[in-house]
Amino acid sequence: MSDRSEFAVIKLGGELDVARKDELHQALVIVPSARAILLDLSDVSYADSTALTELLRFSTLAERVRVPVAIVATSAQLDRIIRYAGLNEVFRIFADRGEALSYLEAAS
Amino acid sequence: MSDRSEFAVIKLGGELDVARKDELHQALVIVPSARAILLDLSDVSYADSTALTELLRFSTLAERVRVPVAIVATSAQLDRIIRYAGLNEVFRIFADRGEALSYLEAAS
Amino acid sequence: MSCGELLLERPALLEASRPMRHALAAFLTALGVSELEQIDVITAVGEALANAVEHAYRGSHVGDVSLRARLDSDGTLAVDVVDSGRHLPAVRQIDRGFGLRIMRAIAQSIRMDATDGTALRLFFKLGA
Amino acid sequence: MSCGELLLERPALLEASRPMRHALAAFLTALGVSELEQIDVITAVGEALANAVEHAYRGSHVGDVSLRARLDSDGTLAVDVVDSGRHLPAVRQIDRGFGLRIMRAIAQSIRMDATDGTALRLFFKLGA
Ligand SMILES: Nc1ncnc2c1ncn2[C@@H]1O[C@H](COP(=O)(O)OP(=O)(O)O)[C@@H](O)[C@H]1O
Ligand SMILES: Nc1ncnc2c1ncn2[C@@H]1O[C@H](COP(=O)(O)OP(=O)(O)O)[C@@H](O)[C@H]1O
Repeated sequence: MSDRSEFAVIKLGGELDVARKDELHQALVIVPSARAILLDLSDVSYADSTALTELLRFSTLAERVRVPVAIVATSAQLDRIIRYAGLNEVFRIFADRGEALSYLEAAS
Repeated sequence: MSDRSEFAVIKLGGELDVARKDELHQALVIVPSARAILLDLSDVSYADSTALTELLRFSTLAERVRVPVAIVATSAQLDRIIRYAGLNEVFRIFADRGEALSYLEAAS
Repeated sequence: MSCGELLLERPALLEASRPMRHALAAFLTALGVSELEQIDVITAVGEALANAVEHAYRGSHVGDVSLRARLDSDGTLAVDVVDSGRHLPAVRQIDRGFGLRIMRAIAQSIRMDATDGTALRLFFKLGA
Repeated sequence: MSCGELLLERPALLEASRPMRHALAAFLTALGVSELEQIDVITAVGEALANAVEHAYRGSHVGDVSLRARLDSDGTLAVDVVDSGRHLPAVRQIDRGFGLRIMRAIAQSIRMDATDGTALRLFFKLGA
Protein backbone atom coordinates (compact mmCIF):
# COMPACT_ATOMS: atom_id res chain seq x y z
CA MET A 1 0.00 0.00 0.00
CA SER A 2 2.93 2.35 0.54
CA ASP A 3 4.66 4.19 -2.27
CA ARG A 4 7.08 6.68 -0.69
CA SER A 5 8.12 6.17 2.89
CA GLU A 6 5.69 7.86 5.26
CA PHE A 7 3.24 8.45 2.41
CA ALA A 8 0.51 5.85 2.27
CA VAL A 9 -1.13 5.21 -1.06
CA ILE A 10 -4.56 3.68 -1.33
CA LYS A 11 -5.61 2.79 -4.84
CA LEU A 12 -9.10 1.82 -5.87
CA GLY A 13 -10.56 1.13 -9.29
CA GLY A 14 -13.66 0.16 -11.21
CA GLU A 15 -17.16 1.08 -10.14
CA LEU A 16 -17.48 2.04 -6.50
CA ASP A 17 -21.12 1.35 -5.94
CA VAL A 18 -23.32 0.10 -3.14
CA ALA A 19 -22.30 -3.51 -3.83
CA ARG A 20 -18.71 -2.66 -2.87
CA LYS A 21 -19.52 -0.70 0.27
CA ASP A 22 -17.89 -3.17 2.66
CA GLU A 23 -14.77 -3.50 0.54
CA LEU A 24 -14.49 0.28 0.41
CA HIS A 25 -15.01 0.59 4.13
CA GLN A 26 -12.17 -1.85 4.76
CA ALA A 27 -9.83 -0.23 2.26
CA LEU A 28 -10.22 3.26 3.64
CA VAL A 29 -8.13 3.09 6.82
CA ILE A 30 -5.73 5.61 8.29
CA VAL A 31 -2.40 3.79 8.21
CA PRO A 32 -0.88 4.63 11.64
CA SER A 33 2.62 5.31 10.30
CA ALA A 34 1.50 7.58 7.51
CA ARG A 35 2.05 11.29 7.68
CA ALA A 36 -0.10 11.77 4.58
CA ILE A 37 -2.39 9.67 2.42
CA LEU A 38 -2.74 9.67 -1.32
CA LEU A 39 -6.04 8.20 -2.39
CA ASP A 40 -5.66 7.24 -6.03
CA LEU A 41 -9.06 7.02 -7.67
CA SER A 42 -7.78 7.54 -11.20
CA ASP A 43 -9.05 4.10 -12.22
CA VAL A 44 -12.48 4.66 -10.72
CA SER A 45 -15.00 5.02 -13.52
CA TYR A 46 -18.10 5.40 -11.37
CA ALA A 47 -18.98 6.16 -7.77
CA ASP A 48 -22.34 6.47 -6.08
CA SER A 49 -23.29 8.22 -2.85
CA THR A 50 -22.44 5.11 -0.86
CA ALA A 51 -18.84 5.63 -1.90
CA LEU A 52 -19.01 9.36 -1.20
CA THR A 53 -20.27 8.62 2.31
CA GLU A 54 -17.28 6.35 2.91
CA LEU A 55 -14.89 8.91 1.46
CA LEU A 56 -16.36 11.58 3.70
CA ARG A 57 -16.10 9.38 6.78
CA PHE A 58 -12.50 8.65 5.91
CA SER A 59 -11.54 12.24 5.21
CA THR A 60 -13.22 13.45 8.40
CA LEU A 61 -11.33 10.86 10.42
CA ALA A 62 -8.04 11.80 8.75
CA GLU A 63 -8.63 15.45 9.47
CA ARG A 64 -9.27 14.67 13.10
CA VAL A 65 -5.88 12.93 13.42
CA ARG A 66 -4.25 15.61 11.22
CA VAL A 67 -3.26 13.37 8.33
CA PRO A 68 -3.71 15.21 5.05
CA VAL A 69 -5.49 13.30 2.31
CA ALA A 70 -5.20 14.05 -1.38
CA ILE A 71 -7.53 12.41 -3.86
CA VAL A 72 -6.56 11.77 -7.47
CA ALA A 73 -9.68 11.67 -9.61
CA THR A 74 -9.82 11.72 -13.38
CA SER A 75 -13.19 10.35 -14.48
CA ALA A 76 -15.88 12.83 -15.45
CA GLN A 77 -18.48 10.94 -13.46
CA LEU A 78 -16.50 10.98 -10.22
CA ASP A 79 -15.74 14.64 -10.64
CA ARG A 80 -19.36 15.48 -11.28
CA ILE A 81 -20.96 13.43 -8.51
CA ILE A 82 -18.59 14.99 -5.97
CA ARG A 83 -19.73 18.37 -7.19
CA TYR A 84 -23.42 17.45 -7.15
CA ALA A 85 -23.04 16.20 -3.59
CA GLY A 86 -21.44 19.52 -2.65
CA LEU A 87 -18.23 17.82 -1.58
CA ASN A 88 -15.83 19.51 -3.99
CA GLU A 89 -14.85 22.01 -1.31
CA VAL A 90 -14.47 19.29 1.29
CA PHE A 91 -12.19 16.88 -0.56
CA ARG A 92 -8.77 17.81 -1.91
CA ILE A 93 -9.02 16.63 -5.50
CA PHE A 94 -6.16 16.54 -8.00
CA ALA A 95 -5.94 15.56 -11.65
CA ASP A 96 -2.74 13.51 -11.24
CA ARG A 97 -0.40 11.99 -8.70
CA GLY A 98 2.24 14.65 -9.12
CA GLU A 99 -0.05 17.47 -8.09
CA ALA A 100 -1.46 15.42 -5.26
CA LEU A 101 2.02 14.61 -3.93
CA SER A 102 3.11 18.26 -4.12
CA TYR A 103 0.10 19.18 -2.06
CA LEU A 104 0.83 16.47 0.49
CA GLU A 105 4.52 17.47 0.70
CA ALA A 106 3.50 20.98 1.57
CA ALA A 107 0.66 20.05 3.87
CA SER A 108 2.32 17.35 5.97
CA MET B 1 1.74 -5.43 -42.79
CA SER B 2 4.54 -7.99 -43.08
CA ASP B 3 5.82 -10.02 -40.17
CA ARG B 4 8.19 -12.68 -41.52
CA SER B 5 9.58 -12.25 -44.98
CA GLU B 6 7.27 -13.75 -47.59
CA PHE B 7 4.52 -14.20 -45.01
CA ALA B 8 2.01 -11.40 -45.12
CA VAL B 9 0.11 -10.63 -41.94
CA ILE B 10 -3.20 -8.84 -42.01
CA LYS B 11 -4.49 -7.89 -38.59
CA LEU B 12 -8.00 -6.65 -37.89
CA GLY B 13 -9.70 -5.84 -34.62
CA GLY B 14 -12.89 -4.65 -33.00
CA GLU B 15 -16.33 -5.31 -34.38
CA LEU B 16 -16.37 -6.24 -38.05
CA ASP B 17 -19.88 -5.29 -38.95
CA VAL B 18 -21.72 -3.87 -41.91
CA ALA B 19 -20.49 -0.35 -41.14
CA ARG B 20 -16.90 -1.47 -41.76
CA LYS B 21 -17.56 -3.39 -44.96
CA ASP B 22 -15.53 -1.03 -47.20
CA GLU B 23 -12.62 -0.95 -44.77
CA LEU B 24 -12.62 -4.73 -44.64
CA HIS B 25 -12.83 -5.00 -48.39
CA GLN B 26 -9.77 -2.79 -48.75
CA ALA B 27 -7.80 -4.57 -46.04
CA LEU B 28 -8.30 -8.03 -47.47
CA VAL B 29 -5.94 -8.02 -50.43
CA ILE B 30 -3.59 -10.71 -51.66
CA VAL B 31 -0.16 -9.14 -51.26
CA PRO B 32 1.61 -10.09 -54.55
CA SER B 33 4.90 -11.03 -52.90
CA ALA B 34 3.36 -13.21 -50.21
CA ARG B 35 3.64 -16.94 -50.35
CA ALA B 36 1.18 -17.26 -47.49
CA ILE B 37 -1.14 -14.99 -45.55
CA LEU B 38 -1.83 -14.96 -41.85
CA LEU B 39 -5.10 -13.24 -41.10
CA ASP B 40 -4.98 -12.31 -37.44
CA LEU B 41 -8.51 -11.82 -36.12
CA SER B 42 -7.60 -12.43 -32.49
CA ASP B 43 -8.70 -8.90 -31.58
CA VAL B 44 -12.00 -9.22 -33.39
CA SER B 45 -14.79 -9.38 -30.83
CA TYR B 46 -17.68 -9.52 -33.27
CA ALA B 47 -18.29 -10.22 -36.93
CA ASP B 48 -21.48 -10.30 -38.94
CA SER B 49 -22.27 -11.97 -42.24
CA THR B 50 -21.01 -8.94 -44.14
CA ALA B 51 -17.57 -9.72 -42.77
CA LEU B 52 -17.96 -13.43 -43.51
CA THR B 53 -18.82 -12.62 -47.11
CA GLU B 54 -15.63 -10.57 -47.42
CA LEU B 55 -13.59 -13.30 -45.77
CA LEU B 56 -15.02 -15.87 -48.14
CA ARG B 57 -14.33 -13.69 -51.18
CA PHE B 58 -10.77 -13.25 -49.95
CA SER B 59 -10.15 -16.88 -49.18
CA THR B 60 -11.60 -17.97 -52.53
CA LEU B 61 -9.34 -15.52 -54.35
CA ALA B 62 -6.31 -16.71 -52.38
CA GLU B 63 -7.10 -20.31 -53.19
CA ARG B 64 -7.33 -19.47 -56.87
CA VAL B 65 -3.80 -17.99 -56.84
CA ARG B 66 -2.56 -20.79 -54.54
CA VAL B 67 -1.70 -18.64 -51.55
CA PRO B 68 -2.59 -20.44 -48.33
CA VAL B 69 -4.49 -18.37 -45.75
CA ALA B 70 -4.59 -19.14 -42.04
CA ILE B 71 -7.02 -17.32 -39.79
CA VAL B 72 -6.35 -16.75 -36.10
CA ALA B 73 -9.63 -16.41 -34.26
CA THR B 74 -10.14 -16.43 -30.51
CA SER B 75 -13.47 -14.82 -29.73
CA ALA B 76 -16.43 -17.10 -29.04
CA GLN B 77 -18.69 -15.00 -31.25
CA LEU B 78 -16.42 -15.21 -34.29
CA ASP B 79 -15.97 -18.92 -33.81
CA ARG B 80 -19.72 -19.47 -33.52
CA ILE B 81 -20.88 -17.32 -36.41
CA ILE B 82 -18.40 -19.05 -38.72
CA ARG B 83 -19.89 -22.34 -37.63
CA TYR B 84 -23.49 -21.14 -38.02
CA ALA B 85 -22.70 -19.94 -41.52
CA GLY B 86 -21.27 -23.36 -42.33
CA LEU B 87 -17.84 -21.92 -43.10
CA ASN B 88 -15.80 -23.77 -40.48
CA GLU B 89 -14.77 -26.35 -43.05
CA VAL B 90 -13.96 -23.67 -45.60
CA PHE B 91 -11.69 -21.44 -43.53
CA ARG B 92 -8.47 -22.61 -41.87
CA ILE B 93 -8.97 -21.41 -38.31
CA PHE B 94 -6.36 -21.53 -35.55
CA ALA B 95 -6.39 -20.56 -31.90
CA ASP B 96 -3.04 -18.74 -31.98
CA ARG B 97 -0.37 -17.41 -34.30
CA GLY B 98 2.03 -20.26 -33.62
CA GLU B 99 -0.37 -22.90 -34.88
CA ALA B 100 -1.35 -20.75 -37.84
CA LEU B 101 2.29 -20.22 -38.83
CA SER B 102 3.07 -23.92 -38.55
CA TYR B 103 0.21 -24.64 -40.89
CA LEU B 104 1.39 -21.98 -43.35
CA GLU B 105 5.00 -23.26 -43.23
CA ALA B 106 3.78 -26.70 -44.18
CA ALA B 107 1.24 -25.55 -46.74
CA SER B 108 3.29 -23.02 -48.66
CA MET C 1 -34.02 12.53 -32.29
CA SER C 2 -34.49 8.84 -31.71
CA CYS C 3 -36.82 7.32 -29.17
CA GLY C 4 -37.07 4.21 -27.11
CA GLU C 5 -38.04 2.43 -23.97
CA LEU C 6 -36.28 0.16 -21.53
CA LEU C 7 -37.85 -1.96 -18.84
CA LEU C 8 -35.88 -4.14 -16.47
CA GLU C 9 -37.26 -6.07 -13.56
CA ARG C 10 -35.17 -8.28 -11.33
CA PRO C 11 -34.49 -9.16 -7.71
CA ALA C 12 -33.12 -6.19 -5.78
CA LEU C 13 -29.76 -7.70 -4.88
CA LEU C 14 -26.79 -5.40 -4.31
CA GLU C 15 -25.18 -6.71 -7.49
CA ALA C 16 -28.25 -5.75 -9.54
CA SER C 17 -27.55 -2.03 -9.70
CA ARG C 18 -24.39 -2.26 -11.79
CA PRO C 19 -25.74 -4.20 -14.80
CA MET C 20 -28.94 -2.15 -14.66
CA ARG C 21 -26.90 1.06 -14.92
CA HIS C 22 -24.93 -0.46 -17.79
CA ALA C 23 -28.12 -1.40 -19.64
CA LEU C 24 -29.44 2.13 -19.21
CA ALA C 25 -26.16 3.61 -20.43
CA ALA C 26 -26.09 1.40 -23.53
CA PHE C 27 -29.77 2.22 -24.16
CA LEU C 28 -29.01 5.94 -24.07
CA THR C 29 -25.93 5.53 -26.28
CA ALA C 30 -27.99 3.60 -28.84
CA LEU C 31 -30.38 6.54 -28.98
CA GLY C 32 -27.60 9.06 -29.54
CA VAL C 33 -27.56 10.68 -26.10
CA SER C 34 -24.29 12.55 -25.52
CA GLU C 35 -21.74 11.10 -23.14
CA LEU C 36 -21.99 13.89 -20.59
CA GLU C 37 -25.77 13.77 -20.44
CA GLN C 38 -25.53 10.04 -20.11
CA ILE C 39 -23.12 10.35 -17.19
CA ASP C 40 -25.53 12.64 -15.39
CA VAL C 41 -28.54 10.43 -16.00
CA ILE C 42 -26.65 7.33 -14.85
CA THR C 43 -25.44 9.19 -11.77
CA ALA C 44 -28.97 10.21 -10.79
CA VAL C 45 -30.63 6.90 -11.62
CA GLY C 46 -27.73 5.07 -9.96
CA GLU C 47 -28.75 6.71 -6.67
CA ALA C 48 -32.33 5.54 -7.01
CA LEU C 49 -31.16 2.01 -7.79
CA ALA C 50 -28.67 2.03 -4.93
CA ASN C 51 -31.44 3.02 -2.52
CA ALA C 52 -33.71 0.25 -3.75
CA VAL C 53 -31.10 -2.50 -3.44
CA GLU C 54 -29.73 -1.18 -0.15
CA HIS C 55 -32.79 -0.11 1.79
CA ALA C 56 -36.06 -1.38 0.37
CA TYR C 57 -35.94 -4.98 1.53
CA ARG C 58 -33.68 -4.60 4.54
CA GLY C 59 -34.49 -7.26 7.07
CA SER C 60 -37.07 -8.94 4.90
CA HIS C 61 -37.23 -11.31 1.94
CA VAL C 62 -35.76 -9.58 -1.09
CA GLY C 63 -38.29 -8.53 -3.72
CA ASP C 64 -37.93 -6.97 -7.14
CA VAL C 65 -36.65 -3.63 -8.30
CA SER C 66 -37.75 -2.31 -11.65
CA LEU C 67 -36.29 0.33 -13.89
CA ARG C 68 -38.31 1.86 -16.70
CA ALA C 69 -36.82 4.49 -18.95
CA ARG C 70 -38.62 6.19 -21.77
CA LEU C 71 -36.96 8.63 -24.13
CA ASP C 72 -39.23 10.62 -26.42
CA SER C 73 -38.08 12.11 -29.68
CA ASP C 74 -38.26 15.60 -28.14
CA GLY C 75 -35.54 14.65 -25.67
CA THR C 76 -37.75 14.07 -22.66
CA LEU C 77 -36.48 11.19 -20.59
CA ALA C 78 -38.63 9.74 -17.83
CA VAL C 79 -37.14 7.11 -15.55
CA ASP C 80 -39.06 5.17 -12.92
CA VAL C 81 -37.30 3.16 -10.25
CA VAL C 82 -39.81 1.13 -8.30
CA ASP C 83 -39.58 -1.37 -5.49
CA SER C 84 -42.25 -2.93 -3.32
CA GLY C 85 -40.29 -2.91 -0.07
CA ARG C 86 -40.68 -0.70 2.96
CA HIS C 87 -39.73 2.94 2.61
CA LEU C 88 -37.55 3.44 5.63
CA PRO C 89 -37.41 6.76 7.42
CA ALA C 90 -39.53 9.87 7.51
CA VAL C 91 -39.40 12.16 4.50
CA ARG C 92 -37.51 14.67 6.59
CA GLN C 93 -34.53 12.39 6.97
CA ILE C 94 -34.32 11.79 3.25
CA ASP C 95 -32.95 15.26 2.77
CA ARG C 96 -29.92 14.38 4.81
CA GLY C 97 -28.66 11.66 2.49
CA PHE C 98 -26.49 12.52 -0.50
CA GLY C 99 -28.66 10.37 -2.74
CA LEU C 100 -31.62 12.70 -3.02
CA ARG C 101 -29.38 15.72 -3.14
CA ILE C 102 -27.56 14.33 -6.15
CA MET C 103 -30.76 13.33 -7.89
CA ARG C 104 -32.18 16.80 -7.33
CA ALA C 105 -29.05 18.45 -8.69
CA ILE C 106 -29.33 16.50 -11.93
CA ALA C 107 -32.95 15.73 -12.72
CA GLN C 108 -35.32 18.38 -13.96
CA SER C 109 -37.95 17.12 -11.59
CA ILE C 110 -38.50 14.24 -9.20
CA ARG C 111 -41.64 12.62 -7.93
CA MET C 112 -41.70 10.10 -5.12
CA ASP C 113 -44.50 7.89 -4.01
CA ALA C 114 -43.66 5.96 -0.86
CA THR C 115 -47.09 4.60 0.02
CA ASP C 116 -46.36 1.05 -1.06
CA GLY C 117 -42.63 0.54 -1.33
CA THR C 118 -40.86 3.35 -3.12
CA ALA C 119 -41.68 4.63 -6.59
CA LEU C 120 -39.37 7.33 -7.81
CA ARG C 121 -39.86 9.11 -11.09
CA LEU C 122 -37.08 11.26 -12.49
CA PHE C 123 -37.50 13.57 -15.45
CA PHE C 124 -34.64 14.78 -17.61
CA LYS C 125 -34.60 17.10 -20.58
CA LEU C 126 -31.88 15.96 -22.96
CA GLY C 127 -30.27 17.55 -25.99
CA ALA C 128 -31.27 21.02 -24.83
CA MET D 1 -35.91 -15.38 -13.91
CA SER D 2 -36.04 -11.65 -14.52
CA CYS D 3 -38.02 -9.98 -17.26
CA GLY D 4 -37.85 -6.85 -19.30
CA GLU D 5 -38.39 -5.02 -22.52
CA LEU D 6 -36.26 -2.89 -24.78
CA LEU D 7 -37.42 -0.67 -27.60
CA LEU D 8 -35.07 1.35 -29.77
CA GLU D 9 -36.05 3.36 -32.80
CA ARG D 10 -33.59 5.39 -34.82
CA PRO D 11 -32.52 6.22 -38.36
CA ALA D 12 -31.21 3.14 -40.15
CA LEU D 13 -27.68 4.40 -40.75
CA LEU D 14 -24.85 1.88 -41.06
CA GLU D 15 -23.45 3.07 -37.73
CA ALA D 16 -26.75 2.34 -35.98
CA SER D 17 -26.35 -1.41 -35.77
CA ARG D 18 -23.39 -1.42 -33.40
CA PRO D 19 -24.85 0.64 -30.51
CA MET D 20 -28.17 -1.18 -30.95
CA ARG D 21 -26.41 -4.51 -30.52
CA HIS D 22 -24.60 -3.16 -27.48
CA ALA D 23 -27.86 -1.97 -25.93
CA LEU D 24 -29.42 -5.39 -26.49
CA ALA D 25 -26.37 -7.11 -24.98
CA ALA D 26 -26.43 -4.89 -21.87
CA PHE D 27 -30.19 -5.43 -21.58
CA LEU D 28 -29.70 -9.20 -21.61
CA THR D 29 -26.82 -9.02 -19.13
CA ALA D 30 -28.94 -6.94 -16.77
CA LEU D 31 -31.56 -9.68 -16.85
CA GLY D 32 -29.04 -12.41 -16.05
CA VAL D 33 -28.81 -14.04 -19.48
CA SER D 34 -25.66 -16.16 -19.78
CA GLU D 35 -22.79 -14.91 -21.91
CA LEU D 36 -23.02 -17.68 -24.47
CA GLU D 37 -26.75 -17.28 -24.96
CA GLN D 38 -26.21 -13.57 -25.28
CA ILE D 39 -23.57 -14.06 -27.97
CA ASP D 40 -25.98 -16.19 -29.97
CA VAL D 41 -28.85 -13.74 -29.64
CA ILE D 42 -26.64 -10.80 -30.60
CA THR D 43 -25.29 -12.76 -33.56
CA ALA D 44 -28.78 -13.51 -34.86
CA VAL D 45 -30.26 -10.07 -34.18
CA GLY D 46 -27.10 -8.48 -35.55
CA GLU D 47 -27.93 -10.05 -38.92
CA ALA D 48 -31.42 -8.60 -38.92
CA LEU D 49 -30.07 -5.16 -38.01
CA ALA D 50 -27.33 -5.39 -40.65
CA ASN D 51 -29.94 -6.20 -43.30
CA ALA D 52 -32.10 -3.25 -42.27
CA VAL D 53 -29.28 -0.71 -42.33
CA GLU D 54 -27.70 -2.14 -45.49
CA HIS D 55 -30.66 -2.99 -47.71
CA ALA D 56 -33.93 -1.47 -46.59
CA TYR D 57 -33.44 2.12 -47.71
CA ARG D 58 -30.95 1.54 -50.50
CA GLY D 59 -31.32 4.25 -53.09
CA SER D 60 -33.95 6.14 -51.16
CA HIS D 61 -34.23 8.52 -48.22
CA VAL D 62 -33.16 6.69 -45.07
CA GLY D 63 -35.98 5.84 -42.68
CA ASP D 64 -36.05 4.29 -39.24
CA VAL D 65 -35.13 0.87 -37.97
CA SER D 66 -36.63 -0.35 -34.74
CA LEU D 67 -35.59 -3.09 -32.39
CA ARG D 68 -37.97 -4.45 -29.80
CA ALA D 69 -36.90 -7.17 -27.41
CA ARG D 70 -39.05 -8.74 -24.79
CA LEU D 71 -37.81 -11.28 -22.29
CA ASP D 72 -40.42 -13.09 -20.22
CA SER D 73 -39.68 -14.65 -16.88
CA ASP D 74 -39.98 -18.12 -18.44
CA GLY D 75 -36.98 -17.39 -20.65
CA THR D 76 -38.87 -16.65 -23.86
CA LEU D 77 -37.21 -13.88 -25.78
CA ALA D 78 -38.98 -12.29 -28.73
CA VAL D 79 -37.09 -9.79 -30.84
CA ASP D 80 -38.62 -7.70 -33.63
CA VAL D 81 -36.48 -5.84 -36.11
CA VAL D 82 -38.63 -3.64 -38.30
CA ASP D 83 -37.95 -1.18 -41.06
CA SER D 84 -40.30 0.56 -43.47
CA GLY D 85 -38.05 0.40 -46.51
CA ARG D 86 -38.32 -1.80 -49.56
CA HIS D 87 -37.68 -5.50 -49.15
CA LEU D 88 -35.28 -6.15 -51.96
CA PRO D 89 -35.21 -9.48 -53.74
CA ALA D 90 -37.58 -12.41 -54.06
CA VAL D 91 -37.93 -14.70 -51.06
CA ARG D 92 -36.04 -17.36 -52.96
CA GLN D 93 -32.91 -15.28 -53.08
CA ILE D 94 -32.94 -14.72 -49.31
CA ASP D 95 -31.85 -18.29 -48.76
CA ARG D 96 -28.60 -17.60 -50.51
CA GLY D 97 -27.35 -15.00 -48.04
CA PHE D 98 -25.57 -16.01 -44.89
CA GLY D 99 -27.77 -13.70 -42.82
CA LEU D 100 -30.91 -15.80 -42.85
CA ARG D 101 -28.91 -19.00 -42.56
CA ILE D 102 -27.27 -17.71 -39.37
CA MET D 103 -30.54 -16.48 -37.92
CA ARG D 104 -32.17 -19.84 -38.63
CA ALA D 105 -29.30 -21.72 -36.99
CA ILE D 106 -29.73 -19.74 -33.77
CA ALA D 107 -33.34 -18.69 -33.31
CA GLN D 108 -36.00 -21.16 -32.32
CA SER D 109 -38.31 -19.70 -34.91
CA ILE D 110 -38.41 -16.81 -37.32
CA ARG D 111 -41.30 -14.96 -38.87
CA MET D 112 -40.90 -12.47 -41.64
CA ASP D 113 -43.44 -10.05 -43.03
CA ALA D 114 -42.16 -8.20 -46.08
CA THR D 115 -45.37 -6.61 -47.27
CA ASP D 116 -44.47 -3.12 -46.10
CA GLY D 117 -40.75 -2.86 -45.49
CA THR D 118 -39.37 -5.79 -43.55
CA ALA D 119 -40.59 -6.99 -40.18
CA LEU D 120 -38.61 -9.85 -38.77
CA ARG D 121 -39.54 -11.59 -35.54
CA LEU D 122 -37.06 -13.92 -33.91
CA PHE D 123 -37.93 -16.19 -31.00
CA PHE D 124 -35.39 -17.61 -28.60
CA LYS D 125 -35.79 -19.93 -25.65
CA LEU D 126 -33.21 -18.99 -23.02
CA GLY D 127 -32.00 -20.71 -19.88
CA ALA D 128 -33.12 -24.11 -21.15
N1 LIG E 1 -36.09 2.60 -2.08
C1 LIG E 1 -36.05 2.86 -0.77
N2 LIG E 1 -36.54 1.97 0.12
C2 LIG E 1 -36.48 2.21 1.45
N3 LIG E 1 -35.95 3.33 1.99
C3 LIG E 1 -35.44 4.26 1.14
C4 LIG E 1 -35.47 4.07 -0.26
N4 LIG E 1 -34.90 5.17 -0.84
C5 LIG E 1 -34.54 5.98 0.15
N5 LIG E 1 -34.86 5.44 1.36
C6 LIG E 1 -34.61 6.02 2.67
O1 LIG E 1 -34.32 7.38 2.48
C7 LIG E 1 -33.04 7.68 3.04
C8 LIG E 1 -32.34 8.79 2.28
O2 LIG E 1 -32.04 8.38 0.96
P1 LIG E 1 -30.92 9.12 0.17
O3 LIG E 1 -31.21 10.58 0.10
O4 LIG E 1 -30.79 8.47 -1.16
O5 LIG E 1 -29.59 8.96 0.99
P2 LIG E 1 -28.75 7.67 1.45
O6 LIG E 1 -29.19 6.49 0.65
O7 LIG E 1 -27.35 8.08 1.20
O8 LIG E 1 -29.08 7.53 2.92
C9 LIG E 1 -32.28 6.40 3.02
O9 LIG E 1 -31.28 6.38 4.00
C10 LIG E 1 -33.38 5.39 3.30
O10 LIG E 1 -33.60 5.25 4.70
N1 LIG F 1 -34.50 -5.44 -44.13
C1 LIG F 1 -34.36 -5.69 -45.44
N2 LIG F 1 -34.71 -4.77 -46.37
C2 LIG F 1 -34.55 -5.02 -47.68
N3 LIG F 1 -34.07 -6.19 -48.17
C3 LIG F 1 -33.70 -7.14 -47.29
C4 LIG F 1 -33.83 -6.96 -45.89
N4 LIG F 1 -33.41 -8.07 -45.28
C5 LIG F 1 -33.01 -8.92 -46.24
N5 LIG F 1 -33.19 -8.36 -47.46
C6 LIG F 1 -32.86 -8.97 -48.75
O1 LIG F 1 -32.70 -10.35 -48.58
C7 LIG F 1 -31.40 -10.75 -49.01
C8 LIG F 1 -30.87 -11.90 -48.19
O2 LIG F 1 -30.64 -11.53 -46.85
P1 LIG F 1 -29.65 -12.34 -45.94
O3 LIG F 1 -30.04 -13.78 -45.91
O4 LIG F 1 -29.58 -11.70 -44.62
O5 LIG F 1 -28.25 -12.28 -46.67
P2 LIG F 1 -27.29 -11.05 -47.08
O6 LIG F 1 -27.70 -9.85 -46.30
O7 LIG F 1 -25.94 -11.58 -46.71
O8 LIG F 1 -27.47 -10.89 -48.55
C9 LIG F 1 -30.55 -9.52 -48.92
O9 LIG F 1 -29.47 -9.57 -49.80
C10 LIG F 1 -31.54 -8.42 -49.30
O10 LIG F 1 -31.63 -8.29 -50.68
